[in-house]
Amino acid sequence: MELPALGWQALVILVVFGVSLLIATYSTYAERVIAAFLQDRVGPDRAGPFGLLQPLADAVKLFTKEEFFPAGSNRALFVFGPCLAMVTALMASAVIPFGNYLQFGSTIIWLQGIEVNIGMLYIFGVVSLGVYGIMIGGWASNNKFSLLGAIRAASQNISYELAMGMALIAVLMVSETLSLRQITLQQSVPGEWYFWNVVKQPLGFIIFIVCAFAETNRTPFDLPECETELVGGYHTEYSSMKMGLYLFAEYINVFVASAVMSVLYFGGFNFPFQYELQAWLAESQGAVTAHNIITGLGVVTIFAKIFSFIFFFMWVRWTLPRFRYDQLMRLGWTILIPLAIFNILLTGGLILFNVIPQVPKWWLLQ
Amino acid sequence: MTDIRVPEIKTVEAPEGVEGAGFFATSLEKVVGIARANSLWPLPFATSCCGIEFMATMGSHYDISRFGSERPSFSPRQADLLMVMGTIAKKMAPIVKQVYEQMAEPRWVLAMGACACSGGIFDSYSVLQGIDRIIPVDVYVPGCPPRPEQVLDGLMRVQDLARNESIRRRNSPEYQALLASYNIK
Amino acid sequence: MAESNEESTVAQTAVAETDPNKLTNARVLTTLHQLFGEDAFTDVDEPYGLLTATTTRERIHEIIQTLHGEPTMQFNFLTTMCGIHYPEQEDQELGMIYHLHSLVHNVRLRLKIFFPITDPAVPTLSDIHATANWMEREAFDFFGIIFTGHPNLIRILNVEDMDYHPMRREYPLEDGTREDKTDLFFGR
Amino acid sequence: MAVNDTLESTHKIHQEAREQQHNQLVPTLNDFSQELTTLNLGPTHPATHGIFQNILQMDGERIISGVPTIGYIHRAFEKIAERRPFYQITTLTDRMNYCSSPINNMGWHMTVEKLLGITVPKRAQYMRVIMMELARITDHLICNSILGVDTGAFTGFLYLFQEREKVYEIYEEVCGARLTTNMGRIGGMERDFTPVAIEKLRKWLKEFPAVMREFESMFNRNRIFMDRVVNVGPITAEKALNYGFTGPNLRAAGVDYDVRVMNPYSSYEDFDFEIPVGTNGDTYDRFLVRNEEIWQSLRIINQALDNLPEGPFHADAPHYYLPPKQAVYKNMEALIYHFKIIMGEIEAPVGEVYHSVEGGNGELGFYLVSDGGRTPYRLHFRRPCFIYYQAYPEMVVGTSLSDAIVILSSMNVIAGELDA
Amino acid sequence: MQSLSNRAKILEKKPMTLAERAYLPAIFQGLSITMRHFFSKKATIRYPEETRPFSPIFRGLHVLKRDEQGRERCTACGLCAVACPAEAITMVAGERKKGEEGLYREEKYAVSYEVNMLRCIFCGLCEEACPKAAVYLQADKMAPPRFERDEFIYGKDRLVEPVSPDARSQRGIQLTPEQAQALFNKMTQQAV
Repeated sequence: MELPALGWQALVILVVFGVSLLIATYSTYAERVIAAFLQDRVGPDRAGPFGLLQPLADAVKLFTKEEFFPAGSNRALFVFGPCLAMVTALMASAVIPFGNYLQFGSTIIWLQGIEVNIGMLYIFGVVSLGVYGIMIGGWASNNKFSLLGAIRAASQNISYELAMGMALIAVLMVSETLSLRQITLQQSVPGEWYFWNVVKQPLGFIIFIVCAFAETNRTPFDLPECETELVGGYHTEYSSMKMGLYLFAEYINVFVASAVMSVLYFGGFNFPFQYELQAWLAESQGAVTAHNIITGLGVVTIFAKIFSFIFFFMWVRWTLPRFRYDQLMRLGWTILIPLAIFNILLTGGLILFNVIPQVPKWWLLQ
Repeated sequence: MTDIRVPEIKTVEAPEGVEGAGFFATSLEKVVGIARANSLWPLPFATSCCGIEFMATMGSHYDISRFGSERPSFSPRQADLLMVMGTIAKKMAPIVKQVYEQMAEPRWVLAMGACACSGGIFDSYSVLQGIDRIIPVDVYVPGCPPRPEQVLDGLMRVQDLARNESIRRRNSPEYQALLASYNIK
Repeated sequence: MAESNEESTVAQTAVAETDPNKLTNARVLTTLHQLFGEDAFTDVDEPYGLLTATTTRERIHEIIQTLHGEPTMQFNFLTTMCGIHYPEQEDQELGMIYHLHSLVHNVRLRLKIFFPITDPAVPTLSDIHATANWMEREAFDFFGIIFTGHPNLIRILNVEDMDYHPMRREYPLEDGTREDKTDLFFGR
Repeated sequence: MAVNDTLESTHKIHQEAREQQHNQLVPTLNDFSQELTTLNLGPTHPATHGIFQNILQMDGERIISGVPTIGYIHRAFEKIAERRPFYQITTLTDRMNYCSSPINNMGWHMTVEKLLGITVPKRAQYMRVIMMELARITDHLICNSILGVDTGAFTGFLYLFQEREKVYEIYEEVCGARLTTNMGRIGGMERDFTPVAIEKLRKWLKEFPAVMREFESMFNRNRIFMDRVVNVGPITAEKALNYGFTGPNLRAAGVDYDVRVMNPYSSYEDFDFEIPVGTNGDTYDRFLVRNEEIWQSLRIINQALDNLPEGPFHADAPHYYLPPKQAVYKNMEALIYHFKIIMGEIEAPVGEVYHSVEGGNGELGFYLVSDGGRTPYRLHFRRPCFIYYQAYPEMVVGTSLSDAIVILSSMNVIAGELDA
Repeated sequence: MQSLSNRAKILEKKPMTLAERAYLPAIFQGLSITMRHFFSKKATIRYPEETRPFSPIFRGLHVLKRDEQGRERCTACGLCAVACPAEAITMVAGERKKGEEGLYREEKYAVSYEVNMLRCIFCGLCEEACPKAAVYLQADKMAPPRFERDEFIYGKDRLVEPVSPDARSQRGIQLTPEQAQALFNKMTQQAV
């Protein structure tokens, strides 16, 4: 690969990280406003216009708050925990295809941090690492509530990863690739919106979204930090930005989970009738510009999908009660995993008998 | 009616003994102050009746979240503002102090209601006559219980304090002396 | 108000005439006398319609236990119990007052015992009524009444190191640290 | 500072005593082969609405035993009451169960009226019923919505709190305060309902059922919620009676004991309502009973408001009820009565009286001993929370931490009432 | 246990139906309810900018009223102090001297009258106790929060009603607007 191209790619990665952070920051604002609106309130409106500076105020405050190490804590791990949570959360966003490529003369910019052909496994692995951040932080705090939170987080994440992985296997069976970019492209057969995986995998999608809630520790699965039981859960003892990192990591995880769901099940950056639009644009603007415009619209599309998922996450959080620990486990092990296995079998059968529409060969060979 | 109810405090004067160096020293301090003022996460230390009025303040009609304070941090490490609401009995007093000691700087204390401020009608053998005997209090909110409007007024007074506080105040000898007078390390 | 609520004797007599099985204060008293003898109770009275009797601390446990299982009356609900302090009554300074309630017949019964402050020992009821546990701890906390046989007789409301029993009449209400009260001339 | 030192030493002694007590009561490590954790729930735990401590011995998430400590807001109500004239005790009772202060308030006044032999006119009785039932509704609203919060659904709480806020408005029209109302007087009410108050009340009665139905549809049949509460913390009727349960918690266990029906006061015999009872006394039953009681209270309010009699709103008792202000300014006799009442020099008979009302949490009793002086000689409150909270350690054994919290909030323990 | 009242209504606990066991219908019902609220009118009152109307009998900050001629009504009888459950009111009575008839209505007056607003519980018993219609709790003013404990001892300088017609309390015995204006004119003339 040429150096300039590598330079562009580095820039894209930086932009992706920046965007992830920005979205995480403003997710806190969105969470507050959405919660407020669902509850007949107005939410923050005094920090800047419409309270838009609220996340910045929180961030500055967290940065300038006193650092604190609880007595008897393991200092190194105490710092390492939130860092790990944050880093893994950010790393996961690197492989998500936020758009097709842009073309300027001979330069081609891929709107994806990095394309790896095992993208899905990468995300899966990195997200699994995230729970170590929580576990380490909870254990290092030397606090019983934190420890309980950490234990809950660990067992919950491990249990739900199983079901999640099995839901993914069904997607793999349909798409026959692990590359997120390939999966996206497969869902964009011209004019055929029903090639979106959600149509082929409705049950798998439901399992996946439930597991996504559990993996991101959001209500109704927010047991590791549930306020009324464990005070703050694993981050009870954290102050200042270390605590902020945990909060941000949670929102980045929500963002990543939303992005993954958009890519896997909702066609990523594709939108209906994009090729018709492209063809129409190409007549007046030329092929390259038309492609760039469509790519831009694709980026808008995927973010629209991501934001609706984030909204859904928040909407659910402010509506539902939470599970009890054993019920959560029961749901995971006795309902979701069997369902996921059933889904695999079902998908296999449907593929075998050609019920699921196959992606046309001409499109794959393109 | 509106003009009548505007609080009588015009400008912010720092409590005596805490006027450290450098009020309005730098623009950085201003920014930090404004940020802190708009992000006061309360630790609701609700013991009795005033706790119910605090719920009303959190509720839809008054909505404390407008001030950036809707995330109640029950963990003292993460809280900026200790809101003591309700009677503090002598049995409870050491716990209030412990919670205050656990809070990370910068921290403010708002005493809400007659009982927390002064003991109120409970001038009895078991009730602490005002929490300022054990921890320094920044803002007193009178009333039994105060209306949510008064609580919000009190919160805005704390915001005034936060906005105009020097970053270095918490390291100043005056502040150390204040804490030492309360026997807080 | 007074008429509507109290289990007034007049109303009860009227009911008793129509319903011979209805438990009235008079019938409760008769049964009590049958069960425990006439001399078990002194100062029998019906203030505001509530049958009140004084007994001794030696018999109180037996009486309440019997009443608890007694099939015709079924005083199986201990509504409340509290201590009281009369410094003027020689050798009878402290008292315990029990309110029993027969839910089935809707009749209440108030029993009192008095004993000297120098020897404030009373048998516990926590083996009959689980609810007596904390109420006895409260009475111990407030008045220093020792309940013999109580499983865990420690202070409940006040701090552990309090060295007096604050509800006794000789102790002041205030803790004396209030500074803002300057005048005492209004008779308060 | 001297205060500090004493407090600290107090705290130390307190801690030691607590540990000692704990060692006696809690099985030590030797008793179990596995390792146990001690978890200190409270006094500043977010789910202990109000302040009390539970030291839980836990095996993983399962609770082996619990030792409760209370008294963290002991305010010496009974001692203060011995030093205050009758009419000033209202301010104390208001702060006892602060979620439903009008009930405490009226209960106290009825006790004094019973002692003094005052008959309250019908209109005042009906007014009291309306205020008491409003208070019961608000009390149950808090309890049930907090149960939602403790299971993780915060939003229902805010929906119901808006309704509570509207009830506050009605209180404010009636008496001038929101929470600690001080609205009754010995012999009647402080003032008559204004037309605005009645209009607000009628408007609220019209709007509230929709919100309540919405709340019920959000929770009642939601499986996540039902899983959290059904068969959690059940208590049998026998045990409940033995522990002195009253109110919704007893009714949830299946005993239809309600003071309003058994010993009707303030004209409750005039109203047609039912007593909801549960079957096995679990958290879900407590939740349903409270919900149903809200509907029954609405029925009572509607009946009382429709049949609100004309007439005076206080008894004709010049020795006990303050004369109207205009008379005080002009009339010498009224002025003398006014002075006597305010100074507390009313003629109280010697005697003892027990009166109970159905409070938000159960039978709220007042045992008043009067020696004829200006203050009660002894005033004992039968505080339902204090009495039934002692069953809590037994109820949580064998459940998990999450259940313990749900049970606690469904029992609706109000710290002010618990600690006196 | 037998029924005690014959008015019991046993609440049935129906077992969950299959639809209910599947979580989703109830979840969607809940979601639809919250979504309805998302678009409904917000209940919030933006406090410092907007205010909520208070009831005309709300018990707010104390005021010591003046009579129609601008004289202080209080006669320092002490009833309010007796009636105060928090014992927050203290006063020192003084004899009115010759020439002060325009200032004090009665022969006795309060030389100092202090309310400790931190102790006060705004129960309204002082207002009820006052035989001279002097002390009232204003409906439109609340005790503001402050930084220092000492600032809460409200002396006569802050309690006695100002004479300007629009700053007078609406609570208690009212003056007609003409009376208030006349009084204001008189007081301002005196000041000049």
